[in-house]
Amino acid sequence: MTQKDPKLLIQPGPQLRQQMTTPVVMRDVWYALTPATLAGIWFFGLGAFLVLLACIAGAVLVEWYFAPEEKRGYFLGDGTAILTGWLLGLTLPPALPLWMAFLGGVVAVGIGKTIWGGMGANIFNPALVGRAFLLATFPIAMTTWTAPGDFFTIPSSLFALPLMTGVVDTVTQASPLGMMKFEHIDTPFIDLLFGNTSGSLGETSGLLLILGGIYLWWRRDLDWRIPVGIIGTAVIFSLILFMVDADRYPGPVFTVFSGGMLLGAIFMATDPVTSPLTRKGTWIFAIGIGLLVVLIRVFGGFPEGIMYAILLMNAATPLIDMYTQPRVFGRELDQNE
Amino acid sequence: MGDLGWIFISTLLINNFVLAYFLGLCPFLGVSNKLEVSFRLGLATIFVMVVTALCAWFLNTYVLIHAPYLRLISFIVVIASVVQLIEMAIKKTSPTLFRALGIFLPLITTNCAILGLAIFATNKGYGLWEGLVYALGAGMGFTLAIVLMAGMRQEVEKVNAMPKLIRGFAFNLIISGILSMAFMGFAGLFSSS
Amino acid sequence: MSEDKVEQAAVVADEPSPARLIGTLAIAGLVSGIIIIAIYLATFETIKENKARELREAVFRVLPNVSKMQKLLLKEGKLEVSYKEEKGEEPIYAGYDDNNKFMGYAIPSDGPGFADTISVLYGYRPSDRKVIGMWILASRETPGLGDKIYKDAAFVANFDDLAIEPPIVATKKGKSKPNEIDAITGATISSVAVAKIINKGNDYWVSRLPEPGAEPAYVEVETPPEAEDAQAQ
Amino acid sequence: MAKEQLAYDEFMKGLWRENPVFVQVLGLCPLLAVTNSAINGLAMGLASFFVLLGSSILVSLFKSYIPKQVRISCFIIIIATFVTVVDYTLAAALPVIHKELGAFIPLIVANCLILGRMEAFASRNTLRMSVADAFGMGAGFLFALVSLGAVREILGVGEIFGFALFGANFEPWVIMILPPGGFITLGVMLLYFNWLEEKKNKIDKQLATEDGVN
Amino acid sequence: MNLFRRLSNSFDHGVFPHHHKEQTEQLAIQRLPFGKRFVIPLGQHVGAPAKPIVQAGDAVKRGQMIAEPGGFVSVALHSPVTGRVTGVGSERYADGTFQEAIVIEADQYDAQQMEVHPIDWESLSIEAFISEMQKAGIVGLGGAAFPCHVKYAIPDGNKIRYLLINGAECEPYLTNDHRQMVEQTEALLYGAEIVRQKLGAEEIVIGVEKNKPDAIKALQDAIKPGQPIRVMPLEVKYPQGAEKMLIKSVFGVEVPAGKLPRDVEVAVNNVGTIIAIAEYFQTGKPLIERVVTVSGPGVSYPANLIVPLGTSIREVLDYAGGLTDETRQVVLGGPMMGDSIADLDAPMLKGSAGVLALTENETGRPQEYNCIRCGRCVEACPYFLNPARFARLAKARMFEEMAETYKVMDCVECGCCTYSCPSGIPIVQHIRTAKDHLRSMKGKVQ
Repeated sequence: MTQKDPKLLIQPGPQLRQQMTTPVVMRDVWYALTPATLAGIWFFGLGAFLVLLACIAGAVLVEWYFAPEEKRGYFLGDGTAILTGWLLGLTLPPALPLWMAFLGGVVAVGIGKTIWGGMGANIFNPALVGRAFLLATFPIAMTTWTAPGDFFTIPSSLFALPLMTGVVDTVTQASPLGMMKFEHIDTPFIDLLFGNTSGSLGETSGLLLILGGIYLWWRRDLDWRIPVGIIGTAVIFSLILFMVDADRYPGPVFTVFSGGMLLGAIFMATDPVTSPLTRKGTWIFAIGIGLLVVLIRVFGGFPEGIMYAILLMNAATPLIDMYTQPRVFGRELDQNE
Repeated sequence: MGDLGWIFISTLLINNFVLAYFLGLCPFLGVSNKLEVSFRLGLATIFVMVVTALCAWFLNTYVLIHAPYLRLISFIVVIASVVQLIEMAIKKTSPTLFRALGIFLPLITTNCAILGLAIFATNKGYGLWEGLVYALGAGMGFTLAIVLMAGMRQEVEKVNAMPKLIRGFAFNLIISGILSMAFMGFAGLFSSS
Repeated sequence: MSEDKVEQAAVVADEPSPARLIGTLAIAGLVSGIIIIAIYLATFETIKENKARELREAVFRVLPNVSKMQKLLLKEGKLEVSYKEEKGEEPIYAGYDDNNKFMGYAIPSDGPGFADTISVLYGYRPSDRKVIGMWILASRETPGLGDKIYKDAAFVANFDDLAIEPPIVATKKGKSKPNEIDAITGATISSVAVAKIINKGNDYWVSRLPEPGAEPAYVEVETPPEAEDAQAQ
Repeated sequence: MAKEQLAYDEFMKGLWRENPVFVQVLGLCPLLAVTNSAINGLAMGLASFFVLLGSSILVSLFKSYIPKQVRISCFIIIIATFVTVVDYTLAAALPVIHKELGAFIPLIVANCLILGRMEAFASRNTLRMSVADAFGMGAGFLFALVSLGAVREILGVGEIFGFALFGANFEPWVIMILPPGGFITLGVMLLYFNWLEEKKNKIDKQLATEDGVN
Repeated sequence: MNLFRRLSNSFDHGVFPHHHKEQTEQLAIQRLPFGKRFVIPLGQHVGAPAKPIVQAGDAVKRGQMIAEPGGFVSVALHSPVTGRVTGVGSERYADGTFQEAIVIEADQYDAQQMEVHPIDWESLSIEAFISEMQKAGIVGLGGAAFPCHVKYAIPDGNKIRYLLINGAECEPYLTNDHRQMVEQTEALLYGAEIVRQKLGAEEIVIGVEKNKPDAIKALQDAIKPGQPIRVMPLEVKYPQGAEKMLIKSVFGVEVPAGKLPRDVEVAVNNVGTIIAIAEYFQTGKPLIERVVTVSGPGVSYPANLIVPLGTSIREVLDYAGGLTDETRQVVLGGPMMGDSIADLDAPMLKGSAGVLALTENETGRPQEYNCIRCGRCVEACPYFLNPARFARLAKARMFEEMAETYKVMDCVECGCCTYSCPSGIPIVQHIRTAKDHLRSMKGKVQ
């Protein structure tokens, strides 16, 4: 008489779920990246698109190869490998030989993610691990920037044979950051805003990156504290320096809109896996990045510091998390506050 | 940036003993699984390094100038004995401090970072103050690296998602590699301004 | 870590007489001392020669047309010729041609580079206040990039004829003034560092050097036999 | 004959089965610091080999005369002596290499591999076995140094022992010569050894079950 | 940030699920016809099970006590119908387990009327009042079924200043409290006054979420000037109705961990409970029926019903038009904290506030992905715990650390974390595993 109704499902509560799922979040990031990516391709030509594809191919291949066989569809389904490759591609110079871009994708996912145990387990942002690896490995190719040029011209350096140097045959031009750092030449703000400067293929258009960020914020996929904290800190720090010596140090507007600042602050530092969980931790994380960026840019040896700043703060994230545990409801402030 | 300041920043960040010179890898890879222990080991290392710098300066100035061939052996013997003496003194005077640092002191003495510190400081021709700052930077750099490492390892062990094959030294080395890559960002710090 | 364990084990074992312990250590120390002194004495000359040759090569590299050199030390504001090693010395070297004519100073200087301290030896001719050569003694600059400061002949050639006033500047736009050097693309920091290190050396030395013409003369004491070898190179 | 076999076993143990680097993960400081080229690795390996062999012989000869309490101190003195010998010899004979290896020659003293072998093997075994062990461990360390140095040199400079491999257009992987490259390369090599080990264990297990032994 | 919270009368964190109350919030409460067979589990409240005082074959009257309290933390049970006890034995419970229960067959020829015996509450001492409550079988009707009299047994030294009436009803779908506030306003105020006077409280506060404007208005209209009652509109947010959250929202006070509301001089009761108390003292009717919301997309005719306790869930659903074909799951209680029902023939209990039929749309679980540390659960947890860390530690079976460093035992399993997790990780389940493990370890140590 008392029999379980066969069609009824038994599952523990809560029964309701919000609609957002991880793959949806990843897709949202794709959409948010699209405008800046298209702008990059528009400015730097089809070659940029090929570089991007090579990165994604490397990333996806590793993800696929190392995923346990029965879980392959699932591993790829979350869309993070493509995203990693994509983000990596956006940080590369548009004339980078394709084999290097591919290698970057392989390293990004292989060392940045797979060995840690897959999505969610890594400490460092995979795309930035890939980029740091490439920058340390091929320092010249990674700092050879080409000027925006004809859409259909593909630099021949792209097709260098594996292990071989690519000879850049298009017009090279120092990036705004390099010009500022080594020659103290300012780049017009309008160019920085729309992206008509040399630089990594996805980082040049400040405006479109901010639009993407706003979209993500609106979709609640992005912790606004991180970009706001990073950019705010960088602005304050660089403003102080700028007031001390305006000839020597770049102004806050230049600091924010040049180089990978916006790409890093909006899309890389906000990677939830590698940023702290708690609100307070998030602020510490963001301020740390902001300080390190300006420190490295202004006083360090590299024109750009956002990548290193994020990686260093990634390394500190477990510690930040440990020491910014929220105070449990109804408990006295017994520790760490 | 003054010279002393640069020596400090340089050993702390740019030429970090662990991440750029591969010194002190045994404790760095071996003891970094617990944050608390790592931190205390780091403190003890700072302490021993400063003592080492003092010893090395003393030896260099008063002894080795006459007998350079005794450098290696006197570094080892003198540093080990001085640390041993200090350990006894701490044990007597401050049990709290001894509990915090004590068990690490003899361990650290045989660590290549200590010997390396003495030898590098000598090779660079550092004087007393430079040597002390160098030791402080090196010790703090070691602490920074091992604390970051321990934090990451604790986190990663919690996730428990790593393939079994990669656990242990191979993995720790690769994390160290990435950390070392991140520290490359400090290269050239304050040298251009 | 294994030592620790052993020490603990040792405490447990029964104790031989202290005299025996000290005796053993003393014997070990004695034997070790004898061996060390023996090898030191055996290799001392060669090592010294190696070092001297290395130095000579570097000096000859930065001072063109030089065949002889001697070490100079600043003593009470005066440059004096020196032959032996002295504590805390900061020597420079004077180079002379075959006719014992003074050709220039080789000045060592160091400073922070991209990775670690860069040690530079550069040739300086006081008569026209010019740097006439540069060589890197030690550096840990990035292979393939920063190490071009000594691997890139074009960069090194920058220093063959370089005015020191106003202070040397590294530029990326191509050399246009006598005090400018061309920075290496991609290794600007290292290039700037070299320029700064030379400036630092000049700041210290130029005011302390004697008037042109009043340089210490070459003192023929004991010509090292390798001088000819070096010259041949 | 049996003795020969044992000594050979000790040798192979050090060279491969219990390779001090790839299996026991000892002596990493000198290993990583100097292996940016195969030749440096070779020099360092030979230096360590010599120190290990010399100290092993001495320790195993005098083991019965050294009281337990001062054992470690004696070992260190012996090792430091040999290191000093190596240091001066290299400086005299091969100044270029000595300059490359720099401060890492004296640091052989702090190599836990050497002290560890003294403590664990030489002070407890006959001269013959100790020599075999030192040969094995030294060769194993040498092997690790040279292979790591070779990998890093091939990728980092495109050369092996100074011979160019890939022609003029080779793009060097600079990271391989830098510290991170050392860490990562060794990590990957250890991974490879783990993988070999696992595979071997699997095969052994299979064989064991097939034979019905164990 | 805290300033905003203060202004909006709410606690920190929490989640905002769609409330889904539109199906039933305008429907007047109806009475469910009496069925045939009633199952009264003995342990349907928190505490010791009741002890049966009837045997198979006994005739019972509606409202007659059939089981007496099994201890202080226990209450009496009463027959919901006039009829005959057919047995005392093991019966299946909604979650699929078996429990001791009294089974009563309704007398089909009885009118099921009860005589009215008002009770003079004003003359009762507090002790007598408490024992009356226990005799009446009154437990918290919000879902936990915690015996009311235990709450009112204030130890010496504690004082109650506020009686807080919980009309938040933060669980989606449920509207039973809402309808009762609208339709039984007078009873509510009457019951509140009884409890206030007995506890010696100074003021009554009724906390109502702002999505029930008609209830707020009805209450405000009914409050006479000078009465020490006020209505507090609250932000619509889950878990607003959790006792400690409600106190935080209304008074801005955090109840310390491990303490009870009475430690901050507050007593909290659900709207339904207060009305049950009022009815008991007005008519002598013990707790034999309750208002239940039958709702969800799987029900043809959603309704708010007065359901005699012990009625089978199937009968309740049948009255509401039966389940549609799309129904995948039936939940007893609210969708956040309620449980899936394994057996539709299981009885309705004192704590069953709702019967919800959910379809694939609501119950579909996203595929479980690895935690991406997005922090949504941390942002959601009203207890400021770190659910992401719990899930991680529980998977690594590091339960001790969960308890010591991260205070897992403070979790009330409100489900906010699981609700908010985009990776579909059943965090609450992990937490339950950990808590079970820790409890069993603790038991072993002792």
